[in-house]
Amino acid sequence: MSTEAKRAPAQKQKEKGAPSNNGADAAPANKLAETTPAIRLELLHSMLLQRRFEERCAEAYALGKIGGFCHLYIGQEAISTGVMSMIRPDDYVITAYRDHGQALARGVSPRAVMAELFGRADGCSGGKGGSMHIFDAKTNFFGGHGIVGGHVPIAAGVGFAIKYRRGNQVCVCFFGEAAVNIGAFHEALNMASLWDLPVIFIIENNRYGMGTAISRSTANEDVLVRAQGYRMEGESVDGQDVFAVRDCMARATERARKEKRPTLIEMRTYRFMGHSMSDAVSGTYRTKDELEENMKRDPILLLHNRIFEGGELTEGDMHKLDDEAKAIAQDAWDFADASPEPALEKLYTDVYADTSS
Amino acid sequence: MSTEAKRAPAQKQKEKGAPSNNGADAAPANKLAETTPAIRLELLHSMLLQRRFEERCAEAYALGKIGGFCHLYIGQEAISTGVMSMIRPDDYVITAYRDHGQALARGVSPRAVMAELFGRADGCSGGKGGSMHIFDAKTNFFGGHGIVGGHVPIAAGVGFAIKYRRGNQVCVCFFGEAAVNIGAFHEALNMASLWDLPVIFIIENNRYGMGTAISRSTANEDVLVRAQGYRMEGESVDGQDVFAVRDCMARATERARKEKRPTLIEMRTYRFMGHSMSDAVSGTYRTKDELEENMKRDPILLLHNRIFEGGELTEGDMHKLDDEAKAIAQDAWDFADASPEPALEKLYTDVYADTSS
Amino acid sequence: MAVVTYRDALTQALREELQRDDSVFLMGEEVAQYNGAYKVSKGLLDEFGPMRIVDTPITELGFAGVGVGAAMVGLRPIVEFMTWNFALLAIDEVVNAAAKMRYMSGGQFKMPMVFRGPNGAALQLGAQHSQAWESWFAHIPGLKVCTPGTPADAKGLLKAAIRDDNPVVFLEGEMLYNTKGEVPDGEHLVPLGVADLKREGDHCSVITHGKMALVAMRVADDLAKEGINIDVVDLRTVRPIDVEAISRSVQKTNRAVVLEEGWEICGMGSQVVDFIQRECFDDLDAPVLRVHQEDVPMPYAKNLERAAKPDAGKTIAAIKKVMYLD
Amino acid sequence: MAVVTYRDALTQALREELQRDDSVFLMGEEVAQYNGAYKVSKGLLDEFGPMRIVDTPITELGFAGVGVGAAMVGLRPIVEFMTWNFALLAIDEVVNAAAKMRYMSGGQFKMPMVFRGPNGAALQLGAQHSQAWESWFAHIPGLKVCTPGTPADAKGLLKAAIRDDNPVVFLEGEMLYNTKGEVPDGEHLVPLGVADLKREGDHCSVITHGKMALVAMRVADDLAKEGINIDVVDLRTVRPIDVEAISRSVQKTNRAVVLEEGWEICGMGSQVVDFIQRECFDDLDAPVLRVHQEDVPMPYAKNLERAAKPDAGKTIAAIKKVMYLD
Ligand SMILES: Cc1ncc(C[n+]2csc(CCOP(=O)(O)OP(=O)(O)O)c2C)c(N)n1
Ligand SMILES: Cc1ncc(C[n+]2csc(CCOP(=O)(O)OP(=O)(O)O)c2C)c(N)n1
Ligand SMILES: [Mg+2]
Ligand SMILES: [Mg+2]
Repeated sequence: MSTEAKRAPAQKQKEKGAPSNNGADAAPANKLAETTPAIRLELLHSMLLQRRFEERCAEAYALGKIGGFCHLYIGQEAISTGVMSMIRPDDYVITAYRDHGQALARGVSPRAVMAELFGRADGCSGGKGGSMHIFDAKTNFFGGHGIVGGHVPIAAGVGFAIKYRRGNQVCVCFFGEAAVNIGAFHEALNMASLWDLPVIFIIENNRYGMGTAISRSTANEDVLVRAQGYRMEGESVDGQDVFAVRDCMARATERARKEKRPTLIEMRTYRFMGHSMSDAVSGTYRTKDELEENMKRDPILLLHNRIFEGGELTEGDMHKLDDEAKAIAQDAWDFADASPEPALEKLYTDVYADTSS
Repeated sequence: MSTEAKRAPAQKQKEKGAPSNNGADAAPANKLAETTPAIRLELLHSMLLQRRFEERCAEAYALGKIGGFCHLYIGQEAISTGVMSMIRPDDYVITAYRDHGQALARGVSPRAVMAELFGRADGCSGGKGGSMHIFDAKTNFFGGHGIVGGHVPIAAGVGFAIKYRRGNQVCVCFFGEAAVNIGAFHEALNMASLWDLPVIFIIENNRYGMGTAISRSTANEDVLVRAQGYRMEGESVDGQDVFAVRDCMARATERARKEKRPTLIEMRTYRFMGHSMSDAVSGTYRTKDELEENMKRDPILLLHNRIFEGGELTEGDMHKLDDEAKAIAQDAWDFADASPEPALEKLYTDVYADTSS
Repeated sequence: MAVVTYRDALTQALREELQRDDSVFLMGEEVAQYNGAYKVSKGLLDEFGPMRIVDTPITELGFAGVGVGAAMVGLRPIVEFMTWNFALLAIDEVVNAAAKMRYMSGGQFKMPMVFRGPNGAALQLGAQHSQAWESWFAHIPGLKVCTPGTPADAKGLLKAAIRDDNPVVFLEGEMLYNTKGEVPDGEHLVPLGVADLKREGDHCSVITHGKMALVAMRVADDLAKEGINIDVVDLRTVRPIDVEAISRSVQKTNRAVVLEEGWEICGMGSQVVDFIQRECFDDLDAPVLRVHQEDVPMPYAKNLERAAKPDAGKTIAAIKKVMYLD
Repeated sequence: MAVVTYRDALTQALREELQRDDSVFLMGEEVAQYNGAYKVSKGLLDEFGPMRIVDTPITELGFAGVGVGAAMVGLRPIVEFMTWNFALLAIDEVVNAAAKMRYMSGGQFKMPMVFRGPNGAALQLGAQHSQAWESWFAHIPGLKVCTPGTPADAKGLLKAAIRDDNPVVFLEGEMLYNTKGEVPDGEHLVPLGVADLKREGDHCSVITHGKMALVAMRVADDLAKEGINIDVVDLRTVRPIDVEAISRSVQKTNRAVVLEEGWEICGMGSQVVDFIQRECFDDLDAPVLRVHQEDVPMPYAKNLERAAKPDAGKTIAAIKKVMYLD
């Protein structure tokens, strides 16, 4: 099986029956009942891939093959998968440092991501970026940013450029619930609404910013009020349910493409791992009980169960899908491991672009 | 008449019957009907003083006696006067660069303010601050800040210190409506609410930030929604009516002292002059007609008319009050003009405090 | 050659580049309807419309980030800071985003953008409004930093900066906008990173940039009357910096004074001194001296402000000192 | 003398000063319940309670401003930045407010506050998380800037910084937290602005600060085996800077290498060079050389990161070069 041929469902789906770029696209099917079995399997595949890939990341980190800060996305995969499955290849995605899952769901090559994490020449950024800075221009994956909130105005800028060029793409911007307290968020949302920019701001509310519960950092947790503060539409959805994610993305993309208006969405989720590989999974700030309770709502399990109940998935299918995901992750590992360190002279390249004008 | 003896009404009032510091203060009278004639005259006096003083500032600026940026407060005096008349001497005040009126209303010596504007040794900051940086530790007047929004977190810090020391003072923080778009505002309001800080945030909404109308800078002009975004009480009042200002300040100070909660208040007002002395009064961004229409609601005129209607003020009284205000402004001018330039060795002082420990 | 003001030279550069390339746009506070706080964008809204001349809220961090995002998509934003003092709020987007995006993406993105506005002290604007930031920005790899001192350089460098595929920090002199000078007719470009020898002399080199280039030229004229002839090396761009031009001059004169508007410690001048002592160690007949703002926040009072600023008198004193004339 | 880690030395300093003066408090992200991202504040919440050990939202600009306001009222805030990389967002409050408040109020306010946290690169944290900012902060009059390299200096300087009535930027080394060293028992204070001669030798001066002090000491030990003996001048505080200590050393050795963690252009090292060439012009037998981070944003890959950083090898090469040994 060629693992490079494996692409995220969003990509596949779009390549087959890509909606035309004329502004009159019908919203893609989103509710469970409206999806075809094939799409449902692709969603499951996408989430499994992220999970298996990141489990290997944890292993690689322990072995010292990955260094620095490494923030795993495990537990939140329904969001990346749901969101990416509802946007087009020519749309834009930008996110924070917890970026592996989103990159994979977007269709960035698992090999290139793993090689980047290993700091190798074949990494998507040639090994210069690392875990927090996954970039992939080909899939309009605009990073991978390490300063909390710093990329939120950048998303507004991408939206500005779309409007400037009279395009009908959207820009999807992911950040954590703790980022809503930072000035950059506020400034960006005001401009996005004021200027009617096609940006979908997605708060992945996993309830903690490092060790700080949202109630200890945020005076008003109600995201809808915040959205109103910028005269913006807001929604809050169950981020563990990939169909709920898709459903609200259908409305948000429609709003962005047709009405040219931004949306602020809270996706309620939970992080199953520590903040980064250097932090404890539970401890003073959250109990093991709370963690276990939340792990019962594992998004992969939820999706699996729903498809399984529908009868269109056998245990055998599930194993096959899972084996595929593992194989891709293994292939990515092997690829990364075989990739050389960047040549030393690369240290000095890419600081400046050559300007020929 | 000794002009130094003239103090802002707030100060006088408080010195006479200063409410005790035990947290059980009755809210001072605020509505027109509840004020005594003496208080009403003091309010008028305070506003007249600011007006006459700043008219002289404009003159001094034209003569080159005042340099740099000089932002006049003319048209907004009911706010400073109303607010200061409702707080105590041990409360704190902090504001932006449009600070002369507030300083005078707070009871900062007109001589010291004018000398500061003239850049002289007897200025409240020894001539080092200038128009945008009026500071007066004696009256807890904490500046005079030139970076839009920069002082809003500082106000939260003052509120934090009050809470830390278990005081029952309040900190009043003034800023323009354009400042609500900047990150510092957002960050400060979140903390103030989260931590129950006794800060009263006052938006002086004069409808323009330099040449930009609020509708062109702010996605949602409704301040109450913004306040809710931080789970904070909000009010919007007519800032040209000194009694309306006092009335809402009564609620806000009560809330701060008793409930230890912050308030966000929008005071609707209008700036009668250009943004600063270097800008045109009207032009592309606002019409002369609009300006004239708004000048009909001159806060001094409004107060004068109401007292006059009540029959307790004669034309003669009014002239006397006005002459007094002019005399104080003249005295301040003369004082400033006679004050020497700072000694050259002062250039190097006040960079660091000596630490003896 | 027409004689135009520094302000008009900048406006010409903006207009020509806006006309030349419709991916160029200008955004910032008061740039459109108000014609710019310092009128550099006068008339541009009328000519190019509100999508290309964009008024922003007071949101320095935010709109700097908007510029970054637009540049990533391939537009060529010009982000105006009303003054560079306010850009401290935006510095994270300039340094952590604009300057590093290309590197940390392994060269996947170009960042063709200009951050521009007035830098340095004007008159009596006080401590928060009178700061010269070139030394800070020059510190950062990934940025280019221009500091034009004359109308011709302002126009030529701004055009080149807009065409450059990298983030350029463009520092204009608030006190220079009304100064006049000859600007070549027709297309006029000044390459980034090339110093200009603005006066020639054998006795001493004065190395400077930005607003201080004017002071240095005045000093040259004054000293010429006393028979002292100095080289005035105007760096024009402080990153990349034209080390060769500095060396050439100092190897000729054997003495140098470095003149800058900002503070001493870790100022541009210290870096120039470092280059000189490394490149011209055996050529130097005296230590290099520096002239800069006194090590204090800028005071408001006229006399104190005057005393705080670098000026012709201090520069002449330094020149005479390195020439052992006093 | 007890041997303690740099981390514990800092914790001791915090605890002692919190005990000594109840106007001292600590605020920042994760400092309380989480015991600090780098565990420097471990145990302090339990001992001093939530009013004095304060967890903040992710709001660097905002909580830096809260510190400024609290200092104006007379408290003595210690503001922790989880790392100094994030402090770029807060720089306006540090520079425009904290550093200038006293001056622009004509001396009416003291600003007794400390901004502290880890500075500089750790391991493979990439471009946005690996920056050394001492050169920027040293540029600003009104600030003091500490860069302790050892546990003893960390403790002594932090205690002195907390007692100082001025805003102190306190830059800890992220890679130093686990390093160990002797710390004097009992009250231990290190005055701000006094360098420490950490090794003595006649052949060359290495002037350094912060994390690089360790590298310099290692270099000294290595070179001693080759018979080369160097002075290691650890500045400890880069503003104010101990020019006399630098001169004293260079006048003895006649050669100098300046070693720093950050970037070259307008780096601390350039300022040290400037002082040396002014104060020791006739003493120098060779140009002063500098060792610093390569002029690139920090790359992630292990080998590139290693190549980007200053290290013992580069320092030894520079020393041998100024000694004309190669
Ligand atoms: C401006 C800034 N401050 C602090 C940090 C350190 N930091 C990294 S992630 C993080 C928590 C962010 O939480 P949240 O936004 O909820 O996202 P999550 O990690 O939960 O996905 C913090 C404090 C940072 N990277 N940037
Ligand atoms: C951060 C920052 N950006 C820009 C400026 C320039 N500036 C000074 S005042 C002002 C307008 C502020 O308007 P508003 O907040 O409504 O207050 P007003 O002047 O109307 O009292 C601007 C843009 C500044 N001082 N600080
Ligand atoms: Mg979170
Ligand atoms: Mg306004």
